[in-house]
Amino acid sequence: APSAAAGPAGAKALATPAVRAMARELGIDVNTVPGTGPGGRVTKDDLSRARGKVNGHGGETEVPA
Amino acid sequence: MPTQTYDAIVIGAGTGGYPAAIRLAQLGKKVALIEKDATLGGVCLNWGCIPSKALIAAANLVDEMRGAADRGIIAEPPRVDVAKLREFKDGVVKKLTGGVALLEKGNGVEVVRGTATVVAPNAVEVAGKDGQKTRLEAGAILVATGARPIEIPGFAFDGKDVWSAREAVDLPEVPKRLVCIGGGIIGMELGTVYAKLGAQVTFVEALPQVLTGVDPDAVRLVQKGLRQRGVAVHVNAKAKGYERRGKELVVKIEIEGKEQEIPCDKILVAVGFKPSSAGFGLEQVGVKIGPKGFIEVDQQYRTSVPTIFAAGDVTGPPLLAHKASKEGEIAAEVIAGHKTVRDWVGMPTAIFTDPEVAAVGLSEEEARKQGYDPIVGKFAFGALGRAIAIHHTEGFVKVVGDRKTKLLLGASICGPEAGDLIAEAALALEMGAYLEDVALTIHAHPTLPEALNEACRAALGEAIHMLNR
Amino acid sequence: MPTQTYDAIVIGAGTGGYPAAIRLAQLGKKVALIEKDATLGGVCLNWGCIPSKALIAAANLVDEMRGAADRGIIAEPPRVDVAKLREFKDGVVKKLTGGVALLEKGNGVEVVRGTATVVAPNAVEVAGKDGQKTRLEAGAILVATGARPIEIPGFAFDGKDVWSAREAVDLPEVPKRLVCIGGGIIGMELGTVYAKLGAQVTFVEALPQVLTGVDPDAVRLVQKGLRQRGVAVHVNAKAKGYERRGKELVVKIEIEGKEQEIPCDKILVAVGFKPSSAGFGLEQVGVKIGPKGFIEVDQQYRTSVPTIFAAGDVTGPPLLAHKASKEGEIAAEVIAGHKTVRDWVGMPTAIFTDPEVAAVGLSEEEARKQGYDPIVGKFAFGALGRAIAIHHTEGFVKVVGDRKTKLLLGASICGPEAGDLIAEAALALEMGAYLEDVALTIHAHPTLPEALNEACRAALGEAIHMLNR
Ligand SMILES: Cc1cc2nc3c(=O)[nH]c(=O)nc-3n(C[C@H](O)[C@H](O)[C@H](O)COP(=O)(O)OP(=O)(O)OC[C@H]3O[C@@H](n4cnc5c(N)ncnc54)[C@H](O)[C@@H]3O)c2cc1C
Ligand SMILES: Cc1cc2nc3c(=O)[nH]c(=O)nc-3n(C[C@H](O)[C@H](O)[C@H](O)COP(=O)(O)OP(=O)(O)OC[C@H]3O[C@@H](n4cnc5c(N)ncnc54)[C@H](O)[C@@H]3O)c2cc1C
Repeated sequence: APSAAAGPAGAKALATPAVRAMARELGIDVNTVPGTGPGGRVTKDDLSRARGKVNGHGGETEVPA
Repeated sequence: MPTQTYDAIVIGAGTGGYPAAIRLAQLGKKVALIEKDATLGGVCLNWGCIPSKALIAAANLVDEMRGAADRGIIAEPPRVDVAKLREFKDGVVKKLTGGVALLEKGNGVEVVRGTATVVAPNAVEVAGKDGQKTRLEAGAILVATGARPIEIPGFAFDGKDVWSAREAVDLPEVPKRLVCIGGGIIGMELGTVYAKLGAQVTFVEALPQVLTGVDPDAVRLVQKGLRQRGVAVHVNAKAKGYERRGKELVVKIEIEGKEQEIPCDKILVAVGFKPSSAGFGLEQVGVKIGPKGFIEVDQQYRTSVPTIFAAGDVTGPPLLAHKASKEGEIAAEVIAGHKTVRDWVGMPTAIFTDPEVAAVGLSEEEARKQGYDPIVGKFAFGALGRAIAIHHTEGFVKVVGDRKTKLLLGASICGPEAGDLIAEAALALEMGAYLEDVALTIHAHPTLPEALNEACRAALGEAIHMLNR
Repeated sequence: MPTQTYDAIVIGAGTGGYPAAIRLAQLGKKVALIEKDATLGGVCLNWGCIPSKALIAAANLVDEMRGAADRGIIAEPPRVDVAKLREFKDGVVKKLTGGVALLEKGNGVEVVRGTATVVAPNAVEVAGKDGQKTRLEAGAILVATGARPIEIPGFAFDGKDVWSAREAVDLPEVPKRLVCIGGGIIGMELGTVYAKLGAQVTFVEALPQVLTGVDPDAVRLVQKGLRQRGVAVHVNAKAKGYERRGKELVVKIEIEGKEQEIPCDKILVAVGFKPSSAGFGLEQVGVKIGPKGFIEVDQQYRTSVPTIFAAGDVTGPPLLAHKASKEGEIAAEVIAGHKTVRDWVGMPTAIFTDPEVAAVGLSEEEARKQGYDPIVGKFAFGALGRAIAIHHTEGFVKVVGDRKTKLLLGASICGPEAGDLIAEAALALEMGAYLEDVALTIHAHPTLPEALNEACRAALGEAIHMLNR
């Protein structure tokens, strides 16, 4: 995982419940997304960018509700 | 047999089932919620969390009144009108179980009264009180049938001499002497209530300590609180049986091979709960059930039969209402086609003993086992302005962090309002907070959560209201 | 004159100064902390936050005891031994102010007793009780001299008939009838204490409502609580003066041009605080002071004189202890060479009325003013299991979010333990939480913070225990 916060027990990204939920609905593994928040925290914007890459678009910043 | 068709069927209207039914309806599903008891809400609302806490709060007030003279508040020792207190408790239960019925109706959930049997992966038969049977069919079935008190040899529940938690919560009377077999959370909470209401309480616990699994520093304070209230605690003690001798009951226990007798007036057996997973068709349709009787589920609460889900006490420990409701809601969302999974970081526990005890996330030991190098910060309520002002200085907040990253890993709180205070720590864990995040957040003064802030500072070597070593 | 040299000098050992001195010492600085009063801790510890909350907690217990029969707890109405309660309160103060002295010592802070005058950008003169003067020099000076009660014409504080908050908190007696001029936070808190302890209390407030700036729904509930306890509230009322008539005092007020007289036994004037920024050299060394007397500071708490910093009540509203300590700590870190700045998202407020009121972040109106399209979620404690069980169902949790991004913007809580519950919302704001983050975090059942979780769900249209419209 890219996050400095990954614990020794497993490579888990730092992401809040809302971001984790959004990643799942987008079908993205949050642990593979480079986080730009404090300490490598994955943000909703990071997910939008990751989805853009998957779909071949540029980084969208619009966040689905 | 009349047949009805739904999108989803929920069996059991406890904390596992009733919110799940609401959530399913919110997500546009046609839902049937089947319940065999007369009122909705399951154990938690009828004779668990809620009524026990109503009694605990009242008993705490009695206890506070006894100590009020410390602060110049002079009154006769209070007398407890047991019938009146029971009536209050019944009113609380009625309000909440009635509320659940209204919520189900308001959300368009159809409540079906009767005992459910799963007859196929997509079908349930309900036997009503009148013997009438109905067949319900649906794309998905959520089993939330809960658990019920375990009986032990020699102490058959008779609702008269030998109580389960159910009778104890009902508060038929305050016996002069109560023997409480089992020093787990429920036993400890109820034993404390009866002690505060005037009973002479004796605990009999088979394990080497009460409240196994709970922070040992907290357990020490709970035991001190019990001792101060004249409660006796026997550990490593096996309850062998009891007999009636004239007007009293005599409980026989064995400690390190030696028998003892404890005379008493009532016996409360609170040694655990067993899942309600047998006898209503699950095995027949192929639902896999584990060795202890708990239904096996995946991260989305699906059983080995893809159309059947399970949530709550019936899926295994911890047997907690908020675990049940979370699981039910996850299952509901999955059934409705969402990609929800079990992914919580912290499952808080709140124990309403005196002092209260609550925890979330990893203990120091668990953190070490998971490979972290833990740092611990501890702050005593005895050094906190708010705790001193409200005259409740017993206890502490302890936080565990990762020395390398300074991430918060867990918190354990013993003291005033611990059950409420753990919420901030639970949120911090879910948010992936660093110790500094909590340390830098402004906490209103004078309030109890300042102790969490100070504990995080202490872990960083920067506490203000204690000396850092 | 003897001269001593330090890295930093802190003037005033209140909540603005004393933690700052500790923090400076923690960061390796040689610090002098100057205090003119006999004990450390300033207003907050000696006659503010802490002792007022000790009285409030005791008065709440008296109030609970009066209503205990609801739950079958039968006792004579309690009698308050005022001397004993005062003694308890004094003990609380002594413990905390003594604690601060030990903390300063333990951290290596030198406490200097006497009145400070700033004589140069790097020098302070201290006049001790004995008239002896000492000169202290340092690279930086932190001014944390606080504020003191405002007097109004016609009501000179005499400590006998006319009390300031200081005398009211000291609890010299419980007068039969108390007129409280000023319905702000401090007046409301203390007026409620005296009402609960048996005084007949009348509020006189110049503005159209009490608790200006506080959530109007909360104010309504506080006023209802006062009414139920027989407290009268006059708004739009100007206090003109008072006179003694025989054994009683008569307060003259004017409402919409009409004069009224209110007979009483004591008068409490609680109309606000003015900064202690004059008369000890600040003007002479060039420190810029604003029109209302508050010292002007930048985001790092530096005044217009680069070596002089200021923190706490003396820098302006809100006049809150946790604001003071946060400011002092920021200044301390800046003085020690760190890049700390004022950057908090939320400054919580906690008001210990009955019910309690607390808030953090933006109200709906403020959010709209800042250009957000706010969504509001509200959950009533009357629908919360825990609140019903503890018999405190008054109040609500209200959250404000941004409709577009679903970010949490603010929360306001009125009800049981509101002051404690606001901490979770404050952390959520600092962490940049979405409404969903709080909604998805598991909250222990049955606890009060579940109401925050439900309010966030309500904002998202997904509450479980209320109907979403
Ligand atoms: C005294 C006591 C205090 C407690 N305090 C707390 C606390 O403070 N905090 C906490 O988190 N937890 C507490 N608990 C535990 C909590 O009550 C349980 O975790 C919770 O009730 C589990 O919910 P559930 O829905 O899984 O099961 P249950 O509440 O057991 O509900 C199952 C429901 O299914 C129904 N049912 C079963 N089989 C059928 C069938 N075949 N057909 C139709 N209906 C059926 C039952 O009648 C029941 O209503 C306490 C428990 C007790 C006993
Ligand atoms: C009744 C009451 C209740 C309150 N309740 C709350 C509450 O619940 N929560 C909350 O957040 N706030 C509360 N407050 C406000 C809180 O007390 C203040 O915000 C806080 O004390 C401010 O701290 P400070 O250090 O800025 O000032 P102060 O506490 O006023 O401290 C200033 C110190 O400087 C000393 N000093 C002044 N000039 C000199 C000098 N020239 N030389 C040497 N020493 C000097 C003073 O003696 C004093 O000790 C309450 C206030 C009152 C009156």
